Amino acid sequence: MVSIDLMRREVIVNKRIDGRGLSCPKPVVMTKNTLEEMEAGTIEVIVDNKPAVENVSRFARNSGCEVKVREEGKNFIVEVTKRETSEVSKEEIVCQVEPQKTGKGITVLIESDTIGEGSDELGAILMRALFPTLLEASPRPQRLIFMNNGAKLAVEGSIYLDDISKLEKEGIEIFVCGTCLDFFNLKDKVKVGKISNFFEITQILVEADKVITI
Amino acid sequence: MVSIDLMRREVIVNKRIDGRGLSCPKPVVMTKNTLEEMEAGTIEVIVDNKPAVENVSRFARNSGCEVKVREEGKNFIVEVTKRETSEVSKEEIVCQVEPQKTGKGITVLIESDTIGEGSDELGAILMRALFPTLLEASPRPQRLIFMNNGAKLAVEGSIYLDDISKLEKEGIEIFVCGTCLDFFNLKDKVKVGKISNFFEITQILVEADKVITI
Amino acid sequence: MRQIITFASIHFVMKAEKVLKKEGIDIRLIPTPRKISSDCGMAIETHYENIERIKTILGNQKCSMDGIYRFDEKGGYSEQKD
Amino acid sequence: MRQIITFASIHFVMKAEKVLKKEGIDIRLIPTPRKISSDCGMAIETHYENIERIKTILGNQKCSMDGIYRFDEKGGYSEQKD
Repeated sequence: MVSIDLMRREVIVNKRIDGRGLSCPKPVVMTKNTLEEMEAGTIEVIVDNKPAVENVSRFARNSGCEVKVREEGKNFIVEVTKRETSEVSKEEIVCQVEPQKTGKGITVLIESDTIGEGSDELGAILMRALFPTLLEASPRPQRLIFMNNGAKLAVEGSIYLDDISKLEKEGIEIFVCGTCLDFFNLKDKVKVGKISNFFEITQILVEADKVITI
Repeated sequence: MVSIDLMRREVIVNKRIDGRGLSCPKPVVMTKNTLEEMEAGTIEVIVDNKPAVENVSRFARNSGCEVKVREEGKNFIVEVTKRETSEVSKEEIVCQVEPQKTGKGITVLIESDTIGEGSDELGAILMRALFPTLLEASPRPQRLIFMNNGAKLAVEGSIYLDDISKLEKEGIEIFVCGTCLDFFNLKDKVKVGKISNFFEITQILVEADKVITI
Repeated sequence: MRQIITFASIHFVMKAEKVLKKEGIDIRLIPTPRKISSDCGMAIETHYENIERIKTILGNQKCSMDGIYRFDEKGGYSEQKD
Repeated sequence: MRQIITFASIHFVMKAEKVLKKEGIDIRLIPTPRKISSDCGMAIETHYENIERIKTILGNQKCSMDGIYRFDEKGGYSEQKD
């Protein structure tokens, strides 16, 4: 982990854009212009609010760039890396307004190891599509809860482990129902997320802006 | 269809209420008072904003009246018909504020061809009640997603086709999971809605103001 | 003209649907309209012309109806007593 | 180098996954990337080195592939014609 962290700091930044105090679409337009001017390389966009982070990041991702975000004091630095293969998006710039709610964002509640009723084989396919697409969705959910058979997705041998770990690395909180793990004798096999109790799970559900039950 | 339309215009309007420039609950209170005074008949309530249309309509429907809405320039006319059998609602008047969000409204996620667990026979009855009642509900959902066995509701031979098509005609977007149709070999049998992929479905779920999972 | 038939229980509705469809009668299961007070949440919708046949068939099946309502195109309705 | 294989139907994807895993080939089922137009919502991801073996195995199984795409680490991709 440490070595990866060190590598990240060695990135050569070709340009810095100061988007502080500017409202959307300005920081996005500045990002767009800079990306169009350069062949390949890394730029850093400094902004002072979360919606700006989202708007710049979304534009950069849609342009096939790699995006990393870090906080620096009260500001955020969006590191955008343009590759030879990146294509600067021609789509209209989307300004996502300030999130209306001070809330806890979207929580996804996963209560099964398949999605929907009918065919479990199909339901398993649908579940496999869920995690990678959640990673690309905007706004991203902030929390995932795994209950009953869903808890099995987070344990050793699960084919979903890589995908769920990726979500966790991206800052999405993963909660696995401890009683469920206990019931299936899987408590020591859990590989991703935080083992959670009923009070915490219920609290997460009630404080979410939105719960998507799968 | 033309003849029905002509008939509609022949309605005798017993009273007109001018609710322009007034904020909720005033237009609703005026509607209520007028409905209480009359035996049966039709009144027209003129208002100048959509929330007022919603608030008056909701109250009238809860009172067992028939409601029709038409636009006239910048105003809306809510036509309320009281029958002998209508009972003016005694419930507290609900003022729905201007929709706070510019968002994507309500999404209904249908993951099965029955509703709930226990009896599939009952679950099928419940599903048959869902679509006609969604059509009358306020606010109406904006999008419906059909996954796993739910996808079968949108294909040739489905007893739900008429009802789902009616929702689509009313402007509700219908999305059917393409992989699910593919899995059931029903891709060329789909009769209503748009065939959708995983990225689109996940995006619809996260950007909805609210997801109702059925 | 739409005709809506209500029943005392969902079991009667389900039985009636099965029997009437078997007889080839054009009917539809619908949620009982708000305006009609009925103990049962689902009702059967059909055309006016089918009513007498339905009465006969359901009478033979001891599948007792609760009420029959006639809806006009304007949404007005009246109960049909017999 | 990531290699993504698409199929005409989810049934081919599922069959391919089963067969290839049985042969011990390192593959992953993924939702077909947005950038690739495909009739099928899922695709198979593998390493470049496995492609020739996969072609042979799936050819024998009559599990016909739709397209093979090469993705570089930077997210760029190109279709591989054969």
